[in-house]
Amino acid sequence: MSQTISLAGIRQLIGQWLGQGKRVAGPIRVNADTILYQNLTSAEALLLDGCVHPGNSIKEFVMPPHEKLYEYVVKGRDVELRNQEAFPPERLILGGRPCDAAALPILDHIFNWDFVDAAYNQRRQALTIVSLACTRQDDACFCTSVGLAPDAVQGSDALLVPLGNDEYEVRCQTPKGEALFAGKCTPSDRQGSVPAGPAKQFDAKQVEALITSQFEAPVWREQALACLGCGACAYGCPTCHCFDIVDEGHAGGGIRARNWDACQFPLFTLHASGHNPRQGQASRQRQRVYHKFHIYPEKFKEYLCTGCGNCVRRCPAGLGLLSVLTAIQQAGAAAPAAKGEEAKQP
Amino acid sequence: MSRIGVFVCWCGENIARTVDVVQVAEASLQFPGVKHAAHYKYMCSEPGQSLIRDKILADRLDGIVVASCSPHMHLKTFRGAAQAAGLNPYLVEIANIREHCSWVHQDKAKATAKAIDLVRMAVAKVRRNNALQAIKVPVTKRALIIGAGVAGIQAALDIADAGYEVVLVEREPSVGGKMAGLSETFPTMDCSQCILTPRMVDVGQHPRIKLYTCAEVESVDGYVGNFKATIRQKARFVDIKKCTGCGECWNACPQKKIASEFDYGMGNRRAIYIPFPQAVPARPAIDKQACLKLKKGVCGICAKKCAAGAINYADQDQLLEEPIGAIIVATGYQLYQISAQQPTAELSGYGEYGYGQYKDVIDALQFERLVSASGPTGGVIQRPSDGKEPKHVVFISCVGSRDNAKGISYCSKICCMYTAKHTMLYKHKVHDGQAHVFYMDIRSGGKNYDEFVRRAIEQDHARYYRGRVSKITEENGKLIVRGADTLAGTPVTIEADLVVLASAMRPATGSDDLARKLRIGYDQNGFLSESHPKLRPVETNSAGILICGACHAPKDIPESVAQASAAAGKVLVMFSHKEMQRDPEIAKINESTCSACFACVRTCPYQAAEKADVRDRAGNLVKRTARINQGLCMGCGTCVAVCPSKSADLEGFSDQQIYAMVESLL
Amino acid sequence: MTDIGYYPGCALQGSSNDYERSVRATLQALQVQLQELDDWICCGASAAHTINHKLSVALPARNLALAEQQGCAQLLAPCPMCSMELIKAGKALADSPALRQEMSDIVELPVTGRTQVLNLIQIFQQIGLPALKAAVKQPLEGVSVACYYGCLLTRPSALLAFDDCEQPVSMETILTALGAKTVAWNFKTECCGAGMTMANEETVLNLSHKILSNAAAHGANCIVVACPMCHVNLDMKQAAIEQRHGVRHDLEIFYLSDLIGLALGLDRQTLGIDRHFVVKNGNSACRL
Amino acid sequence: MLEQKLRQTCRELLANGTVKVIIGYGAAPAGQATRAVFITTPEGVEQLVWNDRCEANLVAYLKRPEVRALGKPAIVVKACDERALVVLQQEAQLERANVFVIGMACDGIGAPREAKCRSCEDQVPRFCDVVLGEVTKPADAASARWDELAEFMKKSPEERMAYWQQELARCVKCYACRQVCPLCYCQRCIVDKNRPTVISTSPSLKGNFAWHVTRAFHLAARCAGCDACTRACPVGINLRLLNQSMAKATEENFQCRPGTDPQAQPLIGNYATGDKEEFIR
Amino acid sequence: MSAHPTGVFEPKVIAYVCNWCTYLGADLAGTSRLEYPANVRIVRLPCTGRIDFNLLIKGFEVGADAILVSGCHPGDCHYTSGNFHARRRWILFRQLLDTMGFDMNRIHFAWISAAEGKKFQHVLTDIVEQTRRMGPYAAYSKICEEVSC
Repeated sequence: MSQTISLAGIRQLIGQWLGQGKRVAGPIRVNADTILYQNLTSAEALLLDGCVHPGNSIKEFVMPPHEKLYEYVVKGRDVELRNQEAFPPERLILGGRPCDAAALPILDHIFNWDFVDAAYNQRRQALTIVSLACTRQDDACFCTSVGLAPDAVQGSDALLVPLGNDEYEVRCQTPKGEALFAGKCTPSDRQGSVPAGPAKQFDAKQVEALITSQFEAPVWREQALACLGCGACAYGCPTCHCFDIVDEGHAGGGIRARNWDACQFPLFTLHASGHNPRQGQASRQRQRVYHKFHIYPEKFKEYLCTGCGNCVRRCPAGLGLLSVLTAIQQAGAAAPAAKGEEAKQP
Repeated sequence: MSRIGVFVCWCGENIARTVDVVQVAEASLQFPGVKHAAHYKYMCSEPGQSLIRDKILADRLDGIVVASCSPHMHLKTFRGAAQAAGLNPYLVEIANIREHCSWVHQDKAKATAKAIDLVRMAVAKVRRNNALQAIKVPVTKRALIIGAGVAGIQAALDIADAGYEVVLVEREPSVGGKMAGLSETFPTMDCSQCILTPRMVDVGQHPRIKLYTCAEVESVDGYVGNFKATIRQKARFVDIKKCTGCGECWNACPQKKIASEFDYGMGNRRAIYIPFPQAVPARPAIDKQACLKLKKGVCGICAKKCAAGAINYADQDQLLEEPIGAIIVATGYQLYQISAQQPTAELSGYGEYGYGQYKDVIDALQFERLVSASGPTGGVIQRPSDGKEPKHVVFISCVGSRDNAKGISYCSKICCMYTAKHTMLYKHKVHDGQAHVFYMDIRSGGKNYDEFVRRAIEQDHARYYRGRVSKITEENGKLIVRGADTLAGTPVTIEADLVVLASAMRPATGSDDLARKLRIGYDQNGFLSESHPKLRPVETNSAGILICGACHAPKDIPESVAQASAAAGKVLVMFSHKEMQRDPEIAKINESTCSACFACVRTCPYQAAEKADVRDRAGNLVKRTARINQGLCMGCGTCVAVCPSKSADLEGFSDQQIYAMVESLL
Repeated sequence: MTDIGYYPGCALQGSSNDYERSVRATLQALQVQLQELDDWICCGASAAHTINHKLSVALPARNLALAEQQGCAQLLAPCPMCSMELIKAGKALADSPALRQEMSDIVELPVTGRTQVLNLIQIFQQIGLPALKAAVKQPLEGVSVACYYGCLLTRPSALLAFDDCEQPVSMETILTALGAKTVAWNFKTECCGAGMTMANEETVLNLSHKILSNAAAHGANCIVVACPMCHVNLDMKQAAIEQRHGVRHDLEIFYLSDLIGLALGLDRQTLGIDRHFVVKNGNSACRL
Repeated sequence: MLEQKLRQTCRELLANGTVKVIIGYGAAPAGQATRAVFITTPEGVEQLVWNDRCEANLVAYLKRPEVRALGKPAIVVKACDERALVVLQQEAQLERANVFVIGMACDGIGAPREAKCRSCEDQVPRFCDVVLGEVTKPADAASARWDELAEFMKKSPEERMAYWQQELARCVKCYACRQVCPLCYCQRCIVDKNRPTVISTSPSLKGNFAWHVTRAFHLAARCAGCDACTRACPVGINLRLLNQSMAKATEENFQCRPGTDPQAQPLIGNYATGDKEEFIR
Repeated sequence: MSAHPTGVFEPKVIAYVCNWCTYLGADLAGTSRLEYPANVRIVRLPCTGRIDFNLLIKGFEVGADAILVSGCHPGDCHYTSGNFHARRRWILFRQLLDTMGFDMNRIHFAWISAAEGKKFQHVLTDIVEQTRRMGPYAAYSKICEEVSC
């Protein structure tokens, strides 16, 4: 037995949430060639299958690009601290891609392993994610290569699987999901299905192993030559979570804010002395791949990448992780013997 | 910086009447970094300043804000007071709560609120001031003086007599300039050669004056105190060390009919010549255009005649370099010509006077040569056309001057005086002659000047007509001068034997090129621009470069000499210190972040921003950058605004200071 | 045959009709066809601008409007008074859109002021010396002419920039090219008395006398002019001058187009020279 | 066919050692249609492609230290890219002799055709060492250059401010617009300066307004109009409007089209006593 | 300081002025006792050439309701060319501000010499009255408030 719902039913659900003053977000068309996850102003704005993957990711709703941690006001000799208001509003994400939703558990680990980030957790609890299984893919998608699939359920409260002509099968995964769709669906025996995901582009395990041996390989320099050092890949990536804390103020007071940062910028590792351990773009790009396929997996036993392909689509220079990982795999295959000694070099 | 002292001035009651100074002092205690606040009736007075000095010492203050009048009034005063107490003077700022607040806002509440804001801004600024030291620039104690007329000579003698070396560069074969060609000079009628020649001899023999004649300044690099002047010693074809000045050569030279520049064409000279008998150096020069040997390889008599073997036909121009600390420009003037061809498009000639075709229409300097004893006619006044003695001479004032239609709007200042002198000289030489003068106004403002003109009219019976000459035509040897006598209300026609034009004074040819070489300004008439018309008349906008004499504006000999001594005085001030002190509120560039786009180099009006290379110890190029020459920068800050990466900053008005002031207004 | 707009003005069709005949004949011989402006009106001359500035612009403006309407890019005005007024009005109109609008309303015709107005010398300059030399049938031997420009032909210098306003030489250049000898004399641009010929004849008799005697003193055997008013004062009044000053001038006064016409082989009758007051068929300065 | 000629030219250049590296367009494995490729061996020229998807402005790579380290480059440029090269030359960033420029006649790029190409006036580069191909499809509406801006300026100031508030709210300060721009070559950008914080670093509305005003004005009288920034923006902000506003003001007030005359003096940093304006009291 | 106790809106005006001309013009207005509203805060800079466009943006960020930039008349600049550079910069920068929707009636440019105390008074009074009529610059202050998404 399966539960189904029609597109009209979904729009009606959105209307309800908006009516109750809750926030609803989903892919909307921002201009002629850009679709982004944004707060919906009306139910009609939702664009369920307008593109393979929106330009940004769901990360924005749990870790905003700019977040005020607290405000300080100078009063004569002393300083008054004003905490940011807690309790962010409840928010429903509708039509999120499975690879975006899968990133949320990863972010949960990061924001809770050594320091429990209250601001993040409050936003996370207030979130309900209804993902939509992918029916379309492009040459940038490689979720299958990192162990996901077009109908992966990780991180989603409920998964909509298209049945055709605006009918969707609802697969609730969490109590939140059930509560959401309770009484809204019509039972049926039709099972939704989606075509298989993209062919595996590389063997994540092998790449993870090869990385340590390729640290000084020329492949990094060649791949990074075309990289212009912007932050589009990191900021479009659902799992990239680095941030920078900055005080913005003046004599009378100011705020402490947490803003997105990216390891692709030289400023990220610039020392006060002016020395920069990661001077060239190659070392920075290598760091990004290392963090995703070696450093993070070593600790959390999962990849810091859900294969959504945003870094490939958003890269103004036409690069992205895919071409780097496939290049490493070929370079590794070409020189397997040298694996041992090379690893030792600093 | 967290020990700032705020001192609010009452200014008697100029401030206190509309600004609650007590409230301002109390409010300023709340500003971050303020350690002490006080108010006093007269901060600029001695007790007021001692209040500041004592507080600095007592509370170890490290920044001072004085809320008082305009910084243009007392910033120096309060910086001096701080320095006296051992605090760096550049850690003092002023909040202008008088001219910008108490005097212009009557509402006490608003005025006080504004005064508090102004003090808050000043405190925000002073917290980011740096302790600056005056910039020391080494000074080469040698002066370069360009032009050896009376002004150049005076300046050279003053500086040389003060014990410093002088390089004097003169374009002509001899020093002396225009004054050497004059007959007698107003208002005392003493002969110009008698008063000038001794000075010329002094210049020629002075141990500390290195004289270059037949030479021009080719280029000047470097900056105040550290110029490098390249001088072009033009080929003279006579070795002045060997030559004894015996005159055998120029007496034997067959080329006799060359128009003498010194006599402005009234007389002739030879191909090898000294411009005038009292020339210094009294050594001849060969005119390349006229000498048959140099042009066609024939003759060579002068070499044969020369016992000292000083003639050298193979002489070439040489470029010589001189290290220089300060430069004085004294290039003098030339007279405006009424011909149809004019040097610049703005000027136009005098078609009314036949564009100068009539032989007996001459200009003032030519008349000077006529009456001069050492002139071509030995002082006998004769018509250039037929040599007869003129019985009626018409002098026309303001030829070119004060005449926008001819492109010269200014008055040339000295023509009224020398025209009166000319009528006297003419009367003394031709007792039955009659001088007629057409004038617009008589401008004789100097000492004993007007009495001099009255004497020309009353004793020597010069006939003055107030009116312009409309046309000069030549009828069978006579010059028909038609004008008007506006006082009598009738037209006047005079059949004159000779007409002398008191033409306008213009800067010497090439003075605008020289100005470009020295990067100093010049006005639309080509006269060199002074730094400030009243307060700095002999300085220019380029540090270390001074101007004096007629190259700056028309002026007479007494003024030129006075300016020459003034310019020399300024140079001596510079040379009196081991190093030159310069205001440290100038620009600086962060060479590690500069991206070498050189927008600042293009922008800097003083060429202070230069391109420079950053090299490592092994000498290979690390990067290119812009760098500020501390000797030239005047602190305008245009480079700071044009620098995209904000690598340029300006001490005293740095980004940190200005942004802190603006942000303190939130 | 190039044609050009022609604005005769009141003088050329009134008292100085000989000037019109001379201009038409000479230009005809040089393949320049005159298209008289239809319905032209008085140019305002010196009367208009003494009374009312707007009037002194409106009158020539209407003529310029007609010229634009009738498609004349250039307009020949042989009388210097007319050409100066037309040029001055044209420049004022071209420089000020407001004035253009106002004048278009007054004359009820659109006017832009872009028509190029030429005086007699300018048309011969435009034809050019080579063409003039080529068309010469007999060079002007024996002619020793004093070129008289008068006070208006080259003024105001800003607008009439075809020659130097103090020392003009354009007529000399043309006539020497045609073989004539020109004398250097001092009264080229002195006033002949102009309009005073009616109101105060005494002034004309004195001023023109000076001109005639100076020309003669410098060896001229005739005078050439390019202005009907100068011709009247020097030619028609010559007898009165001689009578008034008790002296014989006996100087023929030719128009510039007369001498050029003679050089091109035209006879004196078609050039209207016979209608001058001082006529010397036998021993004329010009043997043609 | 043009592609063959390009490969042939590059093969010769590498073979005879004129240049050490060819900076050209190659097929991109995924995402964009083409990407920059750096060919250092004569055989490698096979990777070079030329089609109407060669959108990127490769001149941006001349500022990258890693690319400069490869030695004297030959670079493939369209006419709009070349203007950036000329501006770099005027601003002492590169010696013309150290770059071999291969100019490609261009019929317009982008699918659908980019806005700049519809009103392109000079489709053939003018200051390069060799020009390949010729224009087959001239741009249809040269006069339409300013239409998009004119349309936008019809809005009232309030509407315009609201539009920019809505657009710039999306900016996350990834600085792709800065990095792809050939004329943004500062070693340390003004946004990285914190004493004083001229531009607040947060991607708040205030920080985004300050950043985009600075970026647009730093391109005044310099921008080559290649629109790389608008293409690169991941959140689709129409930066072309700001660049157009500066380009139009530069042309109308100073009759200067940046990058069209290597001898011309840059406009900013020089002055003229006769600049016309009527807004200063 | 945006509202005076009597509820009348008191605009905040920042004036970036050059030290040699307009600052002395303001001094002259003082010595001549020429009254003008107390809303302006003068920031002294050596030359208009020194005033960079970010200062205008920073002025609005700190809540200015109108900004004046003033310096020496063309040709009078103490540093010969600072104001020419500034004028060229403002011709282009005004266009950018206009395109971004800034309220151009709140941005004023002037040449005020050291002798024009009266003109300084007129320009300031006119700016304050005009800005008072327009009210606070709400559009830009909204931008500067923190808006969490």
